[in-house]
Amino acid sequence: MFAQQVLNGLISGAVYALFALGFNLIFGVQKVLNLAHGAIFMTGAFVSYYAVVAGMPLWLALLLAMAVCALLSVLLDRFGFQLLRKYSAADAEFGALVISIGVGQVLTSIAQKVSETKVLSFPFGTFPVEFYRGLGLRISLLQVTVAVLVAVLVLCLAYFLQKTTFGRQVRAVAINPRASALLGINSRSVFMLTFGIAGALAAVAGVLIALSFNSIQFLMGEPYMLKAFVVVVLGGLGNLGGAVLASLLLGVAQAMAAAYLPPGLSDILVYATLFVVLIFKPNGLFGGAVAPAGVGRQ
Amino acid sequence: MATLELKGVRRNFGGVKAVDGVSLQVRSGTVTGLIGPNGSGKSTVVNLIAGVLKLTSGEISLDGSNISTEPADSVARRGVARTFQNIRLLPEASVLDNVVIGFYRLEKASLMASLLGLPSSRKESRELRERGRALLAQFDMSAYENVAAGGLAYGYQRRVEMMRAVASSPEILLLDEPVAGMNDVEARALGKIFARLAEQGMGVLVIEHNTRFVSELCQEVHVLDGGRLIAHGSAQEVMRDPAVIAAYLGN
Amino acid sequence: MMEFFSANQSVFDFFLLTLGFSYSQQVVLRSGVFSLASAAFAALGSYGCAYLVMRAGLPVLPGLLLGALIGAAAGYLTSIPLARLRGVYQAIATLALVEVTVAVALYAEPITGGAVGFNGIPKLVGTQELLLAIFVVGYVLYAMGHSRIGRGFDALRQDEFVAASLGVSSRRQHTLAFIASGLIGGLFGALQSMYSYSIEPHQFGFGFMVSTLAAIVLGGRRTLLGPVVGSAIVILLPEIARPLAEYRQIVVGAVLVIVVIYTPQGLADTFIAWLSHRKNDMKATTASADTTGGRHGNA
Amino acid sequence: MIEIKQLKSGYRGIQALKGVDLTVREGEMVAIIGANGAGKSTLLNTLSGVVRAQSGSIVFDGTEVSRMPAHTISRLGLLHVPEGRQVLADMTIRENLMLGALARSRRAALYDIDKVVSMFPILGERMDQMAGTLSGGQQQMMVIGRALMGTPRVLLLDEPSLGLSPLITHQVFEALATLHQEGLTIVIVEQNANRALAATERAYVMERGLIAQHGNSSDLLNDPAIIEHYLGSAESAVID
Amino acid sequence: TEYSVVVLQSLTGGASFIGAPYRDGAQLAADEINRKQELGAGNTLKITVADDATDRNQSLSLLKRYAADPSVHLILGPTSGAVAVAAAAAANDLKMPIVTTSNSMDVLKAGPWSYILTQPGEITLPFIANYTVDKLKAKSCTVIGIMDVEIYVQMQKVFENTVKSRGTKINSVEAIKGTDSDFSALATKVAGGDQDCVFISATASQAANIIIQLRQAGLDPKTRIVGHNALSSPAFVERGGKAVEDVFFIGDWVPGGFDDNSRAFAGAYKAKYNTEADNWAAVGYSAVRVALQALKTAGHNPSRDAIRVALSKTKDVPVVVGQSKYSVNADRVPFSGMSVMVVKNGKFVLAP
Ligand SMILES: Nc1ncnc2c1ncn2[C@@H]1O[C@H](COP(=O)(O)OP(=O)(O)OP(=O)(O)O)[C@@H](O)[C@H]1O
Ligand SMILES: Nc1ncnc2c1ncn2[C@@H]1O[C@H](COP(=O)(O)OP(=O)(O)OP(=O)(O)O)[C@@H](O)[C@H]1O
Ligand SMILES: CC(C)C[C@H](N)C(=O)O
Ligand SMILES: [Mg+2]
Ligand SMILES: [Mg+2]
Repeated sequence: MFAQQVLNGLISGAVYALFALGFNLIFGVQKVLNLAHGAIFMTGAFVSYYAVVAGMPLWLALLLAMAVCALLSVLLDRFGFQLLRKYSAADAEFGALVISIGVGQVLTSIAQKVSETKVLSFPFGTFPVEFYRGLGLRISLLQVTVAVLVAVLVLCLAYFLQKTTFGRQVRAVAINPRASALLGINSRSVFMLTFGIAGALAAVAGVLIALSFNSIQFLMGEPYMLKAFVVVVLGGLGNLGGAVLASLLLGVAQAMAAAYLPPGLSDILVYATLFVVLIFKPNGLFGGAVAPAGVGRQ
Repeated sequence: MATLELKGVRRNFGGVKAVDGVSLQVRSGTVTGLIGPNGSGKSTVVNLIAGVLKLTSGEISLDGSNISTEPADSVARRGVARTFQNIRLLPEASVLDNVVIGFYRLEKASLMASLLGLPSSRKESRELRERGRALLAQFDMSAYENVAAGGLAYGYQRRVEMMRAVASSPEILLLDEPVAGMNDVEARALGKIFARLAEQGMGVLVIEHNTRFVSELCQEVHVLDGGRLIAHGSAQEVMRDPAVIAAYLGN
Repeated sequence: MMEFFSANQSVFDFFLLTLGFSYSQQVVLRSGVFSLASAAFAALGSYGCAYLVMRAGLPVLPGLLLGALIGAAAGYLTSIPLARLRGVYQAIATLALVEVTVAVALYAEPITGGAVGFNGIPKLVGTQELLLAIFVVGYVLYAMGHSRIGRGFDALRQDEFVAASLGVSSRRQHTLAFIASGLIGGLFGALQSMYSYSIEPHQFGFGFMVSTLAAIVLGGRRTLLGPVVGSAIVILLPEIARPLAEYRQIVVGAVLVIVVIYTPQGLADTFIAWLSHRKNDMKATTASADTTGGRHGNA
Repeated sequence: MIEIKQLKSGYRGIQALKGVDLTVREGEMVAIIGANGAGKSTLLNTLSGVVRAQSGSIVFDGTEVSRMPAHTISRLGLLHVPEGRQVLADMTIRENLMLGALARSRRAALYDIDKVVSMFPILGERMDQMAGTLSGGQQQMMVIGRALMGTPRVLLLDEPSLGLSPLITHQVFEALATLHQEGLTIVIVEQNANRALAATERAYVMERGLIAQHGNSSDLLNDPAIIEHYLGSAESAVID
Repeated sequence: TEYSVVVLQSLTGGASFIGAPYRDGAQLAADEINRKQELGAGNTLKITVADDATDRNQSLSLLKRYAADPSVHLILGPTSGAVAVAAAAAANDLKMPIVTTSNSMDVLKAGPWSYILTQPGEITLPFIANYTVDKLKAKSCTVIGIMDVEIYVQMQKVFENTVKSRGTKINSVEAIKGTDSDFSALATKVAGGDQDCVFISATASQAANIIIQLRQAGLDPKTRIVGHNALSSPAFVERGGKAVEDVFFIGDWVPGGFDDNSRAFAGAYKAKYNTEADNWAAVGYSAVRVALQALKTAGHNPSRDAIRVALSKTKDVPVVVGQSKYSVNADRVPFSGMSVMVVKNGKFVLAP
C-alpha cells in the first residue's frame, strides 16, 4: 500500500508540475504572480469538455484546449500586462496582480454561467478505463498516459529553454527589458511565446485533471493556484527543474498525509512546511534565479 | 574631530581577493583620494566601510570604536554617508524628497510624537523641507525641486545623490566617482563644494578616475591595485610613481 | 436620503470594515513589505475577540482591544522570520501563514468551532464604532506617513540599499510596519466579529486576501485616500452591477482590469499626483516635471 | 549612413530634442559633446529606438528607422551602448556576451568572445562571474564588448569612458581607433571632450536640445569660444 | 394586494448549485399560484430574486436593504450554512421573517424570526443510519466527509453518533475539503481497509468521484456505500455512472416525482426549463408553497409579525419533497420525512 500511495502521489505531482511550470515560466519573465493561471487551466478543461461533448475525439479536443488557452494567455499578456510595462516596476507588478485577478474572475464567471454552476465530467468512455497490475501495484492506463505526457512535455520545455537561445532571451527580458531590446531581443515575441507555452501547459494540466478526477468545475483552479505557489517556492522561483521536483514531492507528501496522518492535518502540514522552508532556505529547496534577501549590489 | 581608520582590511569573493590588506585613514577636515585601476577594490572598500559587505578580516574603526561588524544602517547613523558608483536614487520621488530623506539620521521626533502627529514632529518635517531647499540652492538644483529624480540627466542625478549624502551632516563622507559623467568645469564646481565641506570639518574619501579632479582636491591619495595599496602620498607624488603609471595612468 | 442610508447602511458598514483591512494591508506595502498576512491578523483578532467575549465573558471594549493586541503580537512574531525574505517570497510565505491560520481554525474545533466557527455573537458594534475606528486609524496613519517613519517607509520601499545607507533600519521599520498591520488587522477583525453575528474560517482565506489587495491597488498604494476609493470600488461595484444578475461578476472583473490598465497607481493616487502636478505647474518657474512616480506622503 | 532631419523627441512633459539635424557618413567617427542635460543621451536613445521620435526622420542606410522598435533597429546593425551600463546583472559575462551576438542577425561575425577577451583580458578571467558583481569599469568593458559581439555597422557609444581608469580609457580609445580604421562607423558621446575631439574627425555640440555648432574636431578643439561657452558652462536642462 | 417575497439565494459562488435551481423552482411555484389565484382574486404573489454570491457580507447587506423596504413581507433565503446563520441573527435584530434553505439548528437558535426550510440532520440522518444498521447489517463503517463546510460536518456527526449508539463500529473518519477532487490516496487507503460500509458526506459530484476512485482502487464490491440527501441529485448518477449503482442515500426529492403532486411539478418544471427538476428545484418549489400557507394564514395585509407567527404554525403543507406533507413542530423544527433511495440502473428508486 505504501508503494501504491507513492505512485498515487507521483501521478498527482506530475500534473501539479504542468500547472506550476507555466505559472513559474510567467513569473520568470514577467515577475508577476499570474493569478489568472488557475482560471486558464479551468478554461482548458471546459473547452475540451465541450469539444468532446460536441463529438470531437479527445486528442483533438486537447489540442483545441491548448490552442484556446495559449491564445487566452497571450491576450492576457498583450492587452493586460503589456500595457502596464510603461509604468514603474512596482506599479506594473501590483497592477498585473489585479489584472490577473480580474481576468480570472471574468473567466470563472463565464464558466459558471456556461455550466450553470454544475460540476461536469467527460462522458464515460472518453478515455478507456484499464488497469495494469504488477509488483502489488495498480496503475491505470490514464495514469500511465499522464506520466508519459507530462514527462514528454517537461523534456521538450527543458530542451527548448536550455538548448535554444530562447531560455537566455527569456531571462534577459526578465532582468532588463531595455538592455534586451538594444541587444536585438524582441521582447514582445518572447513574451508571446512564454505566455503561449504557459497557457498551453495549463490547458494540458486542466484536461488531465478533469480526466483523472472526473470533475470539471468553474472553481477548480483555485486549489491548484495555491499548490502552485507552494511548488514554485519550494522549487525556487524561476527554477524549472526545481518546480518539477517540488511538484512530485508535494504530490507524494499529500498522498502520505492522506494515508497516514489524522484527517485535516494535510493542509496545515503543507503550508507550515512551506513557511519553514522559506525561512531557512529563502531561495527555496532547490535555489532560484532570483536573489531574495535584500541588500544586493553596489 | 572624527577619524575613520582601516587596519589590514581584507575581503574575498570566492577566489577573488578584492581587497587585500588595506590600511588607511580618513581624517576630518581633509579630502583623501582613493584611486586605482578598474576592479582594484575601491568600491569594495567603500562598501566595507559602509557595512554593506562583511570583512573577511581586519578592522574598521570610527574614532577608535570598532564598526567592522555593524550593519549598514547603524554605520550610517554613526555619521558615515556615501554615494553609489552606479547611481541609486529613489526614482519615483521628487528631487526634494530624495534630499529630505537624507536628513533621516538627524531627525529627533519620538515614535509617539510621530504616530500621534504631535506638533514637534510636524514642525520638524516642515523645517527639514526648508533645509532641503537650501541645499538644492547650494548645488544649483533649485529648478528641479519637484522633478522625479529618475527623469534627470545623468549628471544631475549624481548631484542629487551627493546632496542626499551631504544632508545628514556626516562626519565621514564616502564618494564613489562623484564627477563621473561631468566635464572638467562642472567637476571643478562640485570640487569646491567638497573642499568647503572638508574645511567645515568633514572627513571626505573620494574615489575618482578624473585625475585632474583628484589632484586639485585631495590632500592625500592612496592607490590600490589588485586589492593592495601600492602607493600613498600627495597627489603629485603618487602620479609620478612609476608603479602607479604602469598600473593605472598609462603613457 | 435617510431611508436610502438605512437601506444601504450595511453596505456602508462593510465598506468601513474593508477599508480597515485595506489599511492593514497598505501599511506593510508602504514600507516595502509584500505581506498578505492581513487576512491572518484579521482572523486572529476576530477569533480572539469572539472567544474572549463569548467564552470568557469579557465585555466588548476589552475584547476589541485584546483582539487588536493579538493581531499586533502576531504581526510582531511574523516580522521576525520574515525579515529574511523579500518581495514575492514574502507574499508567498505570508500566504502560507494565512492558509495555516485557516486550516488551524478548521482543525482546532474545540476552541474555534471548526467549520461552524462562532455563531450567535451579539451585535455589539455598529456604524458609529466602525467610523470611530476608521478615524483613529486614519489619523495615526496620516501622522505616521508625514513623520520620519513615513519617510523611512518610503525610502525602504523604493530602495532598501539606499535606505540603509541613510540610517534607516529595515529590520526596525519592517517590524513596526508589521505591528501596525497586525494591530489594524486585528482591530478590524475583532470589530467584524462583533458586527456580523458569526465568523467562520473561510471568510479569512484566499478571497479575503485577493479583495483587500485589489482594493489597495485599485485605489492606490501610497495615499490614505487610496484604500478609501479602492474599498468603495470593491464593495460598491458588485452592488451597482446587481441588475446585471449573473453577468455581474464578469462586468466587475472587467472593470478591475480596465481601471488598473489606465491607472496602475490606483485611482486616488493618480488623481492626487495629478493635482499636485497642477499645483507645481502653476507655481513653477521652471520645471513642469514629468513625474512617472507619484509624490509620497500625500493625502 | 545616418541622416537625421528635424528630429524631435523627449519624455512626457519634456521636449529634450527640439529639431536636431545631423549626418554621419559611412566609415566616419563623430563626437557629440555638450553639457549635462543637453540631450545627448536622448539623441542616441532616439536613434536606437529606446525613445520614440515625436517627429522628424532618421534614415539609416537608406531605411527610415524612426518608427521602428529598438530590437529591429539593433538587428539592422545600429548598435547602442547606453549610458548607465545596462548589464544583465543576474547573468554571467559569458551569457551577456553571447546574447550580444543575437543582434548580429545574418551578418557575418566579426567578433567572437576570444576577440573581445583579447581587448579586455579581465573579462576572460571572470567569464562565469555574474555581471552585476563586476566592478563599474569591468561592467563598462563588458557592455562595449557585448555590442561588438553583435557585429555593428554603426556603433553608438554613450560616455564609454565613464568609470574607466585613465589606462583603460586610453585602451578603449585605441581600440575604437582600430575599429574605425577597419571601417566601422562610430558615434561617440563624451564628457571627456578633449579626448573625444582628439579621437574624431568631426563633432557636434549640443545645447538645450539643439545642435549649437558642428565642424571639424580639430577646429573645435582649438576654438576658445567653444571651450569656454559650451564645454565650460553647466547649462541647465531644457524644459518647456 | 401584492404579497412581496424575496428569494435571496446564492445564484453565484460556492452554493449556487443549490441557489440557482431553487430560484427556478420557486419561480415556477409563484407562477402557478398567480395563475390559479391561490391567494384569492385580486391578490398576487410577487417574487424578487437577489443573489448573495454565497458571500456573508452581501447577504447581510441585502437582508438589511429588504428589511428597510416596508413592502417586503418575507424573505426566502439565504441558501447555505454559515451565510444563513449570520443572516438569521441579523433577521432577528431587524424583525424580518426569513426562511433559510439551511438545515442548521443554529438558525433557529438565533431567535423567533428565522426559520429553516430543510429538516436538520438530527431528523434526516437517522433514516439512513438506522437503515444502514438494520437493513444493510453493517458492522463497521468508514466515514468520509467534507470537513470545511459546517453542514456536512454536522450531518456526518449525526450519522456517526447514531450508528455508534446502535453498536456499529466507526472504523476511521477521513476528512476532505469542499474543493478537493483528487481522492486517489484516500481511495487507496480506504480500499485497503476493512469495513463493510462507507458513509460519504459530500456533494453529489464529489461523492460520485470518491466512489469511482474507491472502486478503481479496488474497494471490496460487497462494501455498502451510503450517503445523505446531498446525493439526491441527478448529478450523482451523471457523474458516477455505473460506479454508483447500489449506493444508498436519503432524499427529499425522488426524481420524476413520487405522487401526483410531485409528478405534476416534475412535468411542469421540465416544460418550463427544459431540464429535469433536481432536489433543490423541488425544495425551492416547496418553499414557496410553505410561504403561501403562511401568507394566507396571516390574513389580509399581514404584518411581518403575523407572518412570523403564521410560519410557526405551518402544518401539512402539500409539498413535493420528503413524504409530501410539510409541518413544523413547537420548536419550529420542520418535518416532511425522508425516503431511503438506492441507485438502480442509473435511476433513483425507493430502497427496499
Ligand atoms: N559579489 C562579488 N562576487 C565576485 N566578485 C566580486 C563581487 N563584488 C566585487 N567583485 C570583484 O572584486 C573586484 C573589486 O571590485 P570593485 O568594485 O571594488 O572595484 P573598483 O576598484 O571599484 O573598480 P572600478 O573602478 O571599475 O569601479 C572586482 O574584480 C570585482 O569583479
Ligand atoms: N527618463 C526620462 N524621463 C524624463 N525626462 C528625462 C528622462 N531622461 C532624460 N530626461 C530629460 O531630458 C533632458 C535631456 O537629458 P539627456 O539625458 O539626454 O541629457 P545628456 O545630454 O545626456 O546629459 P548628461 O551629460 O548628464 O548625460 C534632461 O532635461 C533630462 O532631465
Ligand atoms: C447539501 C445540503 C446538505 C446543504 C444544506 N441544506 C445547506 O444548508 O447547505
Ligand atoms: Mg568602483
Ligand atoms: Mg547622458
